[in-house]
Amino acid sequence: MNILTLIVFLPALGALLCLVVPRPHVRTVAVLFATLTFLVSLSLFGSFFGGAENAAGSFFGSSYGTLHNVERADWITGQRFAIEYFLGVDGLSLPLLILTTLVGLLACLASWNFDQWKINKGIRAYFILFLLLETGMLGVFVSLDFFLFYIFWEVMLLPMYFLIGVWGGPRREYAAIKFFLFTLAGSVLMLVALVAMYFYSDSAINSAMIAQGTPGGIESGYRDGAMLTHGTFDLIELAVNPAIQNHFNAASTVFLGIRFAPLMFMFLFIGFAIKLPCVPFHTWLPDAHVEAPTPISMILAGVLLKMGGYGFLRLCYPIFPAGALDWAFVLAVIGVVSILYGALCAMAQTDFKKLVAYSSVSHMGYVLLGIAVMTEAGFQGAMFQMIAHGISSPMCFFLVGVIYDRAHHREINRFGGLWLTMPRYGTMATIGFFASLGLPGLCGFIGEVWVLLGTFAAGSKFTWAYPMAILAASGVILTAGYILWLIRRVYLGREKEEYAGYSDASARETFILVPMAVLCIALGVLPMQTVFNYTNGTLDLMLQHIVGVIGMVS
Amino acid sequence: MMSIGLTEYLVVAAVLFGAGIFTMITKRNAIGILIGVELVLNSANVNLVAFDRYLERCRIDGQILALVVIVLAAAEAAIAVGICINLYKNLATVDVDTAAKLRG
Amino acid sequence: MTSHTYEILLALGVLSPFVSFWILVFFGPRLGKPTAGWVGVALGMGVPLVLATVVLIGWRGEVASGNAAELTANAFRYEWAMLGTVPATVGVKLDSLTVGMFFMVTFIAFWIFVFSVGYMAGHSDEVGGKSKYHRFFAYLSLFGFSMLGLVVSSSLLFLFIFWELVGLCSYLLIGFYFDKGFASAAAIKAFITNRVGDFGFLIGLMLVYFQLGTLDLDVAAQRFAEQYAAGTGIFASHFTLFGWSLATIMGIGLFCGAMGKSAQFPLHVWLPDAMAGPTPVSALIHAATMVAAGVYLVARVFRLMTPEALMFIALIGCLTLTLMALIAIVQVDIKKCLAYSTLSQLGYMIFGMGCGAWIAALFHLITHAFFKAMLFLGSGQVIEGCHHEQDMRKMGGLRKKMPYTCWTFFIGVLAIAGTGIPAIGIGLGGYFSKDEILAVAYTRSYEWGKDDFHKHVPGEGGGHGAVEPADGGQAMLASYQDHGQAHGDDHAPAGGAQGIFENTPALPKWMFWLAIITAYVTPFYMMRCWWMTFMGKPRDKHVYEHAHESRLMFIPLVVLAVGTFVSSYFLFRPLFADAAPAATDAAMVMAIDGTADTEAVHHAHSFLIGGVGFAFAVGFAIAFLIYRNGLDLAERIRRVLAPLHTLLVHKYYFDEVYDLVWVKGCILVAKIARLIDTYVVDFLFDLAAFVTERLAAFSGLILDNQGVDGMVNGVAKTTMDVSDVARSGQTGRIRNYVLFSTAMATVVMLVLFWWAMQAGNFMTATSAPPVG
Amino acid sequence: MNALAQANPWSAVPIGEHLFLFSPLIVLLCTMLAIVTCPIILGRGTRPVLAIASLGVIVAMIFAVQVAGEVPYGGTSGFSPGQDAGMLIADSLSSGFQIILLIFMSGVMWLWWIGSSESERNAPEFFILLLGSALGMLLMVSTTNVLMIVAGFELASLPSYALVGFDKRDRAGAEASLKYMIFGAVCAAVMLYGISLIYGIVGSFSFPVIAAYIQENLIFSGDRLVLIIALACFMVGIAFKIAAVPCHFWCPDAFEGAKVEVTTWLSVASKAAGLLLLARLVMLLCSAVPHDKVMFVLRALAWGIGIMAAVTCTVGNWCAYKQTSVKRLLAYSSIAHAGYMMMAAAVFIHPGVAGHQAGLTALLVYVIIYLFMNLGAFGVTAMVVWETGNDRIESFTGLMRRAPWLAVPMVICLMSLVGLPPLAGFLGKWWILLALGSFEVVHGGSQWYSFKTLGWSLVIITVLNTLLSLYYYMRVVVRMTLHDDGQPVVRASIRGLMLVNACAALLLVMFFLAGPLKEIAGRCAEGLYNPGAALSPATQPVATVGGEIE
Repeated sequence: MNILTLIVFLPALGALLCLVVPRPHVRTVAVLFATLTFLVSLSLFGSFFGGAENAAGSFFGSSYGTLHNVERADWITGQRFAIEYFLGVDGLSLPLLILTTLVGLLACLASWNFDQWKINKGIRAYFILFLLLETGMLGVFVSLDFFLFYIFWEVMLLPMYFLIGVWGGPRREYAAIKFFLFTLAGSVLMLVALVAMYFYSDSAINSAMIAQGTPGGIESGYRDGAMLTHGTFDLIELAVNPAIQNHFNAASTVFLGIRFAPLMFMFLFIGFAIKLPCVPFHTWLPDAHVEAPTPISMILAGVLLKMGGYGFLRLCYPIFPAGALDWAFVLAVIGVVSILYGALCAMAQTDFKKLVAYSSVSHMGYVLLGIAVMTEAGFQGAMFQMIAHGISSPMCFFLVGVIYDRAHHREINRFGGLWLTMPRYGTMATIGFFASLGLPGLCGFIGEVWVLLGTFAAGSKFTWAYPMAILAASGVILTAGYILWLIRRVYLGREKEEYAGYSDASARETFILVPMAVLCIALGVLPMQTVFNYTNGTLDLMLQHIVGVIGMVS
Repeated sequence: MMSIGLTEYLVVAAVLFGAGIFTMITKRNAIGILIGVELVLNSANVNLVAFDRYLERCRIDGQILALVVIVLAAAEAAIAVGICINLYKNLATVDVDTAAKLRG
Repeated sequence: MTSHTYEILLALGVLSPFVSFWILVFFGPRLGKPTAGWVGVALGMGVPLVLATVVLIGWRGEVASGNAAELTANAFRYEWAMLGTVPATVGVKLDSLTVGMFFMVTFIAFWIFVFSVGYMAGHSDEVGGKSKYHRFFAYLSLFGFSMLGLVVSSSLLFLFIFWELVGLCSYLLIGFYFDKGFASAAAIKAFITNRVGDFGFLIGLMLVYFQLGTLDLDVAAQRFAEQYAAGTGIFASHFTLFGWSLATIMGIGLFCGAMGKSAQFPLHVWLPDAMAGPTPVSALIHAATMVAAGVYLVARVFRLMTPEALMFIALIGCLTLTLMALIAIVQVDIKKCLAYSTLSQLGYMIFGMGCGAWIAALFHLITHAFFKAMLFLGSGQVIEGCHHEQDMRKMGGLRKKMPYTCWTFFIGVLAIAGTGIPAIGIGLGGYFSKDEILAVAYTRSYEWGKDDFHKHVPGEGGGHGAVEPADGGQAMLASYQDHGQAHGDDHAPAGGAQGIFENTPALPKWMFWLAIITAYVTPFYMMRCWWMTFMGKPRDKHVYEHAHESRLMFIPLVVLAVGTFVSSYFLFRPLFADAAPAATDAAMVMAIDGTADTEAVHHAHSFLIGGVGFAFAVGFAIAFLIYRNGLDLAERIRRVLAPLHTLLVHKYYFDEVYDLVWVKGCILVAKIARLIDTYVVDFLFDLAAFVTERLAAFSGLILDNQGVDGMVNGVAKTTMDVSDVARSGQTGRIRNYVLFSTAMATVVMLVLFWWAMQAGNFMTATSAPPVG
Repeated sequence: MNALAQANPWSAVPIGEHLFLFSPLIVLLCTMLAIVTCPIILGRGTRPVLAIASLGVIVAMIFAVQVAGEVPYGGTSGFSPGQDAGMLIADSLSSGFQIILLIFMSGVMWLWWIGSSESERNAPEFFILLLGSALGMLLMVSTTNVLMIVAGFELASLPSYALVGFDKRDRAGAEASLKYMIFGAVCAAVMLYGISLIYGIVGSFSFPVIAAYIQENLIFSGDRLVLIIALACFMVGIAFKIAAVPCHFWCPDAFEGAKVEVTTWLSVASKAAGLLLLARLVMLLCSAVPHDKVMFVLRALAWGIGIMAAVTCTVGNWCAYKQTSVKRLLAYSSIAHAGYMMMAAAVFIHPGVAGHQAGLTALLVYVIIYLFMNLGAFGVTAMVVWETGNDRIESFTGLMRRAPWLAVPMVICLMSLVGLPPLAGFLGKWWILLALGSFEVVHGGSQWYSFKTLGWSLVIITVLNTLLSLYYYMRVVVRMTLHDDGQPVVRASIRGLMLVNACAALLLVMFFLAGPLKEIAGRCAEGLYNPGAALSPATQPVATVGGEIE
C-alpha cells in the first residue's frame, strides 16, 4: 500500500476501531493511532531528508510538479471524464503533512483528560470524530486531484462542527454554526471553481487538439508519455500544462462576461481566505477558538488555518497567475490589514483565548502578505510562517487550556503571578508566547522577517510594496505590545492567593509542551535544516512557473 | 346570418375557460370550485370536439380524448366529493377559507 | 595561527555563555545558591574572557605583522538560510573593532558577574518564597551570549537577531523582580520602546536587502560604494521622504535601531525606568554594554551612511546629550542620576558618530563602559549597604562607612567629567575620549570645507603608521585607496575624494556649542551626586548605621577602577584606529579623526584647552559650592528656579505625552477595532436587512433590531426575513394559491408573448440571427 | 436522417410483439385486482393485504429487472395503431424508473408496515390507492402520447388526493387533501385546455409530431401565440406534479397534513415521475438537428426551464426557514430539490448526445440518491411522530441521547440533503453541476443570453442555494445533537432502525460507488438518446463534442 494512503486512512481505521473497543480503552486506541500516523509520516520525512541533502538540485525537479510517493488510480470515470484518486507530496505539502500528524498527536494527548472535562459525555464519539477530522486534514494536504481535495476539504467540516458544538464552551452552538456556515460559504465558491476549471480545461484541451491536429490527445505538462484528451482535475496538470494555462489566463477567456482567471482566483481565494482567515472573513475564528475545547483549538489553530495558505499556494497561484497579478494589491492590503487589525483586536481582549485567537489572525496576515507579493522570500516566508504558527499557536492554546483547567476562567485581568506559582509552566509559556511574538531565535521570527523582506523586495514589481512592508513591519511593535502586556498580566506580578495552590504542569502537560517548545527553538535557530530545505525547491520552482505565465500572458 | 364556425366554438371555449378560472379563484364553497374545474375541463372538451369537426388535420383522436376527459372528470368528481364530505365531517363546513390551518 | 583560529575562538566565546544558560536552566535549581552563580561566572564569562584575552593578544600581533587584513578577508561564512535568492550568511566579523569590543564586553561583564554573586546573595530568595537565583545567572549568561553574538556578527540579519535577543534579556532582567508592578511595567516599556526602534531597523534592513541584495556587512558596504559610484541601485531612486533620499532613509532606518537600544531622544524614556532591575544589570546592560550596542551598530554600518543620515545622527545625539544632562541635575535617586548621565554620554557617542568622530566615539564607548560600570557597581554597593535606599537626600557622609566605594566612585566621577591636565597629557577617561569628540565637532563646525582645513589636522603623528588599509581587498572603497595614499604626504582635502562624503556640509555651530556647554554640566551633576552621597554629614541616621561594604563586591570596583585608567591610555584607541580604515568611509574619518595619539588632539585644537580643558574644574567647583553644606542652598536655588525644576523633574513630560499618545492611544484604537469587529459588521448586515425590509414592505414585516450579534446572525436574519417574504404567499387558503399560480402563470405567458414578438420581428428582420 | 426519424427510433418497432416489456405494469394491475378481491376471500386484515402487495411488488420488480435486461440500449415497443409513435413505450428510461419506483415503494410499504399495520383498518384501500398512483406514475414515464400522459397523470393524481386524506378523523389530513385535490384539479384542467389547443394546431397527440411541428413552425407560424399559450398551459400540469414554482403551493400543505408514509411516497415518487416526463418531452423537443432557427427556440426553452428551476429551488429553500414542523420543512426541501433536478432538464437542450446524456444521467442519479435521503429522513421523522405524536421540531430535541440510532442516520440524511461530501447527496448535485458546466464545452458564444451564461448562472445559483439550505437542515441537527431538554427516550422498532440506518449506510456507500452509480444511470440515459450506441457504446467521437456546434 502506498504510504500516503496509509497515512491518510490510519486515523480513519482508528476511528473504526474506536467504535468497537470498550469505553475505557477508546482514548488509548486514539492515541495509539495518532502516534502511528505520526511515526509513519515521519518515515516520509526521512526519505525527503536524504533526498534533499543528496540531490539538492534534482530532488525537486527542474520545474513545478515533481512529486514523490505518488499514488494515482482512476476513481470515477466516464466519457471525457476522469476523477482520480491521486495522492502525492512535494515540498509544499510535506511539512504541512507532518505538522498535521504532529499536532494531531499532541492534541490527542491533550484530550487524554477527557473525563475531567466539564462536558465529558460521549468519549467514544469524541475520539471517532477527532480521528475522522485528522483523516480529512491529512487528505487535504496530499490530494492532488481537485475533486478529491474538495471531498477531503468538506469531510473536515462535520466532525469539526460537532467537536466544537458538543464539547465546547457556553456559546458553543453559536460558534459551531458560525464556523460551519462560513466554511461552507467558502467551499461552495470553490465548488463553482471546481466545475468551471474542469470545463475550461476541457475546452482548452479540445482547442489544442484541433489546433495541433493531434486527435490522440496532447501531451501532459509534467508526466512523460501521458496524453490528455479531455479536461482534468489534476491540480498539477492544471498548473503546468501550457494549453490549459494559456486558455485559463488569456484575457479573452471569460466566465459570465468576467475575465476567467481573476474571477476564479477570487472564488478560490475567498474559500481559502475564510479558512486562513483574513480580515473581512475572520469573525468566525475568535468564536470558534474560544468555544472549542483545548485540543480542538490546537487543531484549529495548528492545522485548519494552514489549509487556507496551502490552498493559495496549491491552487490559486500556480493555476491562475494572471489572477494573482490582478489581485496582488488587494490581497496585500488585506494581508496588511489583517496583521494590524488582528493585533489591535488582540490588544483589546480580556479573554485569554480570544487574544490568542486574534493573534492568529494577525500572524496569518503575514502568510497572505508574503504570498501576495510573489517573491521568493515572500513565498518562503509565508510557508515558514505557516509551519511556525502551526507550532507556536497550538502551544499557546494549550497553555491557555492548562490554566483554564485549573482556574475555570480565562479572564486575563484576574490572573497574575502564575510564573511563581507554576515555574515550569511559566517557562514554557514564555517560550511559547515569545515565539508568537516573533523573537529571533524562535520560530515566529523567521517567517515575519522573510515576509517583510520579501514584500519589500517586491517593490521592483509593485511600487505599493514599500508602504505595505513598512506598515506590516509596524505590526511587530503591536505584537510585542499585546504579548508582553499579556505576559505581564498573567504570569508576572505578585503571586495571588486565589491561585497559590495550583500544581505545576503535570507530566502529561509537560510532555505535550516540550516538543512544541523544542520545535519553536529548533525552527528559529536552524530554519534551513528544519523547513527551508524541504520547501524552497518546490516554492522557487512554483514561483518561476507563475512569473513565467504572467510574462507570457501580459 | 352569422355562420357558426370554428372561431365561435373556440371563443365559447375560451369564455368557459375564463369563467372557470374566475370561479375557482372567487368561490369559497368547495363545490363551487369543483364546478369551476368542470367548466375548464369542458372548455377543453369543446375545443377538442370542435377541432375534430372543423379541421382536416384532426381526425378522431380529439373526440377520444374528450371521452377520456369526461370519464376522468367523473372520477375526479367522485374523489372530490368524498374529500369534501370528509372536510365537512371534520370542519362542519365546506368553506375552503376555513380550511387554512396548514400554512406558512 | 591558522586562518580561522580567531574566528573559532571568538565563536567559542559566544557559545560558552549559551551553554552556561542551558546548564543553569536545567540544573540551576539543583546547583543551589552560590554554585549556580559561580557556574555563571566561570562558564558564562570566565571562559569568554580568557578566549578574548588570547584573541586580543594574538590579534595585536597579527596587526603588527600585517596579516590582519588577510584574516579579515578570508573569514569563514556559513550559509544559514536562503532569503529568497539572497543567501543569509552567518560568520564572525573579524577585525580590530570586533576584537576590541569583544574584550571590553567580556572583561566588564566578568567582573560584574563576580559582583553579582555577592549582590544576589542578599536578594534572590525574596521573591514569592521561591528561589530565582539560578534564573538570574541564566539570564545573565543568555545576555552574554546575545551581546557577544551581536559583537561578532558578520551579517546585518544576525546583528538584528542578537539585537532582539539582548532586548529580550534586558526585558527579562529589568523585570527580574516581576512581582513588583513597576519592574514588569518598566520591562515592557523597555522592550516596546526598543521595538519601535527595531521597526526602523527593520525598514533599514529591508532597504539593504532589497537595494543592495545582501545582508553581509562587508558586501553591503561594497555594493553601496559601487552603487554610489555608478549612480545605480539605491542611488538611482528619486524617491524622497522629508527631503531624504532612499539611501539616507536606509541609514536613518538602521540608526533607528540604535536610537532604541542606545536610548536616544526621543526613545530615551525606557532607560531610566530600566533601573528597576537589579543593580548589576544596570551596570552591565544599561550602562556598559547593551546600550552601547547602538553606537556599535552605527559604527558597523557607518559605511552605509550618507551625509544627510550622519547629520540626522548628530542632531539626535546632540539633543540627547544636552537634554538628558539637564535632567540629571535634578535627580535625587542615585541610580536615576547615573542613568541620565549614561543617556547624556551615549548622546555624546552618537553625536560623535554623526560628526564623523568614528574612532573617538568608540573610544568614548570603551572608557565610558569602564567608568560607568564602576559607578553603577558603586551605587549598587551603596544601595545594598544602605538597605535598599536609593534617595541621595537621605545619604551623605558614607565615605567613612564604605571608603573603597567612595574613592572608586570618585575615580569614576573624575573620568566622566573628563579630568585631565592638558599640558602634560595626564587625564582620565573622558578627558581623552570626550574631548576628542568635541574636537572633531569643532573641526566639523568651524573648519570643515575651508581651504586651510588641513593645516589644523594633526596627521603627522606616529600613530598613523598603524593606519594600514587593514581590510585588504575586502570591501575597500576606491576613495579610500586613493586617499589613503594621498593622506600621508600632501593632505589633499578630504572633501575632494570621490567618497560619498564629498560634499558633506559643515556641522551647525549650535550643535557644537550645546556639546561644549554640556561638557560643563556633566562635572557638575556628577560631583553633586558624589558629594551628596559620600561627603558632608549623614542625613539619615538609620541609613548611615546600616551602611557597610562587602568584599566580594568591592573587588570588581577596584579592578574596574584600574581598568578605567588603563583603557584611557592603552590598547583601545589604537585598536579602533586600526579598524577605522576598513570600517568607515575612511577618507572623511581619517581626515578629521585619524590619529592614534589622543593627547595630540588637545594640542592640535588649542580651543580645547581653554574651552573644555578645565570644564571639570568649573563643574566640580560649582557643585562643591552648592552642596558642601548640605542641601539648604540647593533647596533655595530650586525654589528660585521652580518652573525649570518642575520641567526637569518631569523629564520634559515625555512619559506623560507618550503614555497619552501611544499607550492610551493604541489601546483606544484597539478597543475601537474590537468594537468595529463586534458591531460594525453587524450594522452592515442590519442595514442589508433594513433594505430588504423596505423592499419587502408589502409583507408588513417588522424588523427585529434586537439581539443581533455577529455577521452570521445578520445574514441569517436577512435570510429569515426574505424567508418570511417568500412564505407570505403560503397563506393556507386554496383560493389564494390558485390566484397566485394563475397570476404568475399569466406573467410568464406575457413574457413569452413578448419573447415571441421579439423573436418574430427578429427572425424577419435579419437573416442570420445570433444563436447559442 | 431527418429529425423526426431520429427522434422516433421506436416507430418502426412491430406492434404487440413485446407484451413482456410491459409486464411490470401488468403485474401491478393484477396486484391491485388481487387486493380488491382479498377482503372478500381473506378478510380485511392487514397481513394478507400486505403479503399480496409485497408479493406483487416483488414480482413486478423481477419482471422490471428482466425488462431492463431486454432493453439495454433503447429497445422499445408500443400498442398504438398510430403511425407516429407508440401509445406506450418501453425503453431503458422507463424500466429504470420502474425499478427505482418499485424499490422506493417497498421502502414506503416497509414504513407503513412498521407504523400503521397495527392500527389501520382500511389496509386494502390504502394499498389499492398506493399501487394505483404508482401505476399512474409509471404510465406517465412510459409514454410520449399526450392522451396517455393525461391518463397517467390523472391515475397518479386521484389516488394521491385520497391518500393524503386517508385518515378520515384527521382534520389536517382533510384540509390537506382538499387543497391538494382542488389545486390538482385546476392544474389538470388547465393542462387539458392547453392540450386541446395543441391538438387543434398540430392535429396529433403524439408528442414527437408535436415537437417536430414546434421546431418547424414556432417562429414563423401565425398562430405561435396560441401555441405558446397552449404549451404554457401544458407546462402547468407538469409543474404541478413536480411542485415547481408557481405551482408549488399545494406541496407543503399536503405534505404536512398527510400521514408520514404518504408524505414520503409523494415527496419522491410523484416528483420523480413529473421530472422524468418533463425530461422526455424536452428531449423530444430538442432532438432535432440543430440549425439557427431551432437553436433560437431551444435557447428560449432552456432559459425558461432554467429560470423556473432556479426560482423553484430558491423559493423552496427560503421558505423552509423558520418552519417548526419537520414534515413541512422537508416538504419545502423537496421543492428545492425538485428545483435542482429541473436544472438538469435545462441541460437537455444540447443538440448533441453529450448534453442529453449528462443531464439525464445527473437527473437519474439524483432521483436514486434523493430517494434514499428522503426515505431515511422521513423514516426517522415517522418514528419520532409515532412516539411523540407530533412532528414539531421540538420533538427532536436531544434525539442524540434519546435514540442515537435514529439521530445518527437523521444527521447523515440531512447532511446528504445539504450535499456535503462524503455523502451521496453531494454526488447528485455534483453531476448536475457538471451537466450545467458542459454548456461551456459545447456552446461557444459569449452573449448574455448564451447557453453558457445560463449554465454557469445556474451553477452559481445551485451552490448558493446549497449554502442557503444548510441553515435549516442544521436547525434540526442542532436540536438533535446540541440541545437536550430531558424528553423521554424514543423507543423505535428494530424494523424502523433497520430501514433508516440502511438508508444512511447506503448514502455513504453510494458516495464511494459514484462510478458504478453513474454507470447505471448513464446506461438508462444513453440508451434513450443514442439508440445506435447499442452496437458500440464506448465509441464517442471526440471532436463532435468539442468543436462542432456554432
